[in-house]
Amino acid sequence: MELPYVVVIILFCLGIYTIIMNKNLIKIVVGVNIVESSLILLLILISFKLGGTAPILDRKYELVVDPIPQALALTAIVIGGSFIAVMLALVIKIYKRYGTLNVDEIRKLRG
Amino acid sequence: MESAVWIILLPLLTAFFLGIFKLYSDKLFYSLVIVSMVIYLYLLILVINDSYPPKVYSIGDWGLLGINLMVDSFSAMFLLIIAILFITVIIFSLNYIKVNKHKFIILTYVMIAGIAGMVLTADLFNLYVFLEVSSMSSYALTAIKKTDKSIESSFKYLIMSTFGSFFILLATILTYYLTGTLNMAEISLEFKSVPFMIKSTIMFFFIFGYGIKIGLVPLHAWMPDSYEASPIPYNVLSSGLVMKSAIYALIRLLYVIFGVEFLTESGILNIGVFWGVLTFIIAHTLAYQQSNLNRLLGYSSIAQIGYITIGLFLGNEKGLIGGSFHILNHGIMKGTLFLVLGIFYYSLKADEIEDIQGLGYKFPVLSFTFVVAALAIVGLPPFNGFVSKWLIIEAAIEAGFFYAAFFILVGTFLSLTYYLKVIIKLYTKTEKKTLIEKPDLSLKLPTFFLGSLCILFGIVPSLPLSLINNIPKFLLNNSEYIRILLGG
Amino acid sequence: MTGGKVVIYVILNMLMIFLLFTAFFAVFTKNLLNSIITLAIFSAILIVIFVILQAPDAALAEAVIGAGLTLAFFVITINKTKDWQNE
Amino acid sequence: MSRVHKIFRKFYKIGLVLFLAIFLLFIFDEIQNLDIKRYLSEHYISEGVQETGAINLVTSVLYDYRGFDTLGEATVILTAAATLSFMAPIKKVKMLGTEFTIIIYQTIIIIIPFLVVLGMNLIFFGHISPGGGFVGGVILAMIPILVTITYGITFSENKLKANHKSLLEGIGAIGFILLGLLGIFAGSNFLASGQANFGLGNPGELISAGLIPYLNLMIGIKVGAGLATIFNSLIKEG
Repeated sequence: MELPYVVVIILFCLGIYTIIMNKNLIKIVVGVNIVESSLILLLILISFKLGGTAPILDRKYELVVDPIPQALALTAIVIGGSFIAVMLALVIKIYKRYGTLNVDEIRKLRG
Repeated sequence: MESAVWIILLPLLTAFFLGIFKLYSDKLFYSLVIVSMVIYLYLLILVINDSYPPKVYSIGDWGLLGINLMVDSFSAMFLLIIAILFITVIIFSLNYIKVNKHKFIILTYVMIAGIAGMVLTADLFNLYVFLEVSSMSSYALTAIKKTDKSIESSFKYLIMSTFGSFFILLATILTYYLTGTLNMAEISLEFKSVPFMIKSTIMFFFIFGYGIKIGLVPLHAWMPDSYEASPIPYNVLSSGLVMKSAIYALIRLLYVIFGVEFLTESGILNIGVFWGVLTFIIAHTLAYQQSNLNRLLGYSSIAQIGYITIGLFLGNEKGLIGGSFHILNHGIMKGTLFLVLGIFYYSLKADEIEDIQGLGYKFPVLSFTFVVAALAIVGLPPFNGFVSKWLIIEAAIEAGFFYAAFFILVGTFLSLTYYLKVIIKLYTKTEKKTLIEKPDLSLKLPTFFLGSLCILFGIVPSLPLSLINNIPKFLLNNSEYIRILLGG
Repeated sequence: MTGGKVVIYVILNMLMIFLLFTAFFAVFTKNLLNSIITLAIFSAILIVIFVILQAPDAALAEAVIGAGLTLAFFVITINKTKDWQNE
Repeated sequence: MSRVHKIFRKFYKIGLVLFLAIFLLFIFDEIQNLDIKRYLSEHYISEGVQETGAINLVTSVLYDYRGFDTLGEATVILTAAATLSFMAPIKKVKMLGTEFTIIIYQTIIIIIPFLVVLGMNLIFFGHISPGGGFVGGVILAMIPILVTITYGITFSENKLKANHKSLLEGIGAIGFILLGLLGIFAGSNFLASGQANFGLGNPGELISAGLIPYLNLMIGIKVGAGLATIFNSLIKEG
């Protein structure tokens, strides 16, 4: 197996690990960002063909990489960006109300 | 089939126009809400009537190169739920919502568009996009009260649901990698040559991802919190449409892409039935301990999802009919309960069990509606919940799952205990309470409408069943669905 | 493979390793600000990888949204929360 | 007791993640050995330029073959902007409270025209070169964002009011759908541009590719206004 796919898997699992293990809200959002990046990287990797050119056909090319995953990757980037914006707004709101970013303390304060 | 695409476009267009009108004129805003609602109802009826045999609408006229929408009986039943719940909720919330009313209505329209998109699309990535549209508006509606609890539960919901989305996206990417296409029919044909192990892995990712959105038991943690914190009209839509659209998408994927033979072979049907039993037993037990009525109804929703899961995972005709009918019925029954609760909250700020003591004498008709819906959800004749539960039990016996049939009866008794607790409290005499605000007709009318549907569908179940009976034709035998989608 | 392609292949793999380092650092460092800055480097490496993998559209989008805006959102959040140390 | 329990839970979660990693490694290894089919993308590559008129195939997939996805993701941005704007408090808050030197204030004014040109270039040449509505829209959104960072939120909101931004956003979104409806009026289906032969022109020229440049413009307006709203709401937060 090639190294890039291994990197994708490690990044995916690292992000998942961060989301379920970390106590800091901002770190959780960082984890979300990393998982998302890994999935986008996976999309770009499956579009790539060795020796292919970018899918901009200003003249005839022999081998062109797959355009569909790249379009899906664009969609995924935009959706991910707006999700992270909403998450961070909620993080700020939670900090203003509870005065902490630690998940355990928030749970404690809530009783 | 031009009207199929309008089912998605009209709410979107309405939401965008409302976003502009809210800046300038209140009068224009509300008239647009009403007008578009009426047109939407007409469109939905048009499409539902025309749903058999299934129709395909190709966006951009690209055929198999682009995105296709498909209306079959399963999606038509969902459109029926949208028609019933959406109208009642919009009328109800015009008077009920006090804070951020404009935003509430706009986001509700966006959410309906997302759900309609999920229901109609026959493209894997398009399904993911519309799933995110409906989820994003769900998070917003959960946080709309801006209290501590609602912000926190919205964050919890957002994180858990995004976690699920990752697995759905991963499975979608892997599917594209294996098959080179995103059209469900073509995927299904290509999947025949994919090895068993890889197919079951992709299926596991789909089930895990959608399981979080549905709220099956170990993955349900976000749900009661979000019910407690969000406005009640949203709870109606959440229990009736948001959760259900996730289970719709899962069932559509499993039966169409993987096919029922693979499901039997891989044993996922047994796991699904077992998971459903586990879900409703635990959820009923947890519901009994709640003192907040919203949380109680939330756990009850999870339990009902358990029944639906059993019905849909039995893999026979009767199970699919019963499960689908229960989706419709649960939307109506839970809607009634939440709307009555909403009126109590509106007039007395009552949302704990203690608070509603003696209200049975103050609001006799409303309380009667509550009792009807509660008995229906427990599953007593002659209400609609009984019919669908009975169908599920029959199907379970037919498929040889005797333990599931037995535990459904046990679950009925468990749910009877806590609903009786609430009903008894409702009719216990207490000293007079002062009303904060008198509920007017626009709040009561939708409630009575939903309550009467509970009785109507219980006495004349053939009315919706004539639509639902066609569902198994295209799910159990996916070749028919594939043939139509491929344009044969 | 010709000589140029081998060089690009080696560079790609090196960048992948760097990507892993930055991701691990962003997750395990105690200081939130460091974590966010590392995330920016992470995105930058990702952009170069996208360009090498012949995806200019995705690289542009990642540059403006992933590295640009998301980073700005993170910085605002840190500025608003002031809880820099991760206890 | 509780401490043992805690450690157990921690290792249980780590074990779960490790299991997932090994499982994924195994599956990816299996998948690599299969032969893969790509007839859909091969069709796009061989026929896409003639069918849609855009030489950037990513744009042609994004705005023509799968234009419905783009409508969905634009809706996601709109929803996010609406969410953040209702969550932000009404009162004005200073962000960093820092003062910059005169050089920065002056440089921003010089940069703005360049940003306009760059953004417009990315939007209008989206079907010829990399870029497109999303990227161009973000570049346009950078203008109000930079103004907000340097001159403060009050000044920025005075120059471009929040209402105007949401008006622009609505116009972009409605414009996208109306352009899509043109396909229905032309006797084809929703969002048809290549299939309805809307002046596909010579691939590679600026005015070609049917509806794609106009769809790009609408998405650009909408994304720009939406992201500026999101940024300002985040600044006002708290």
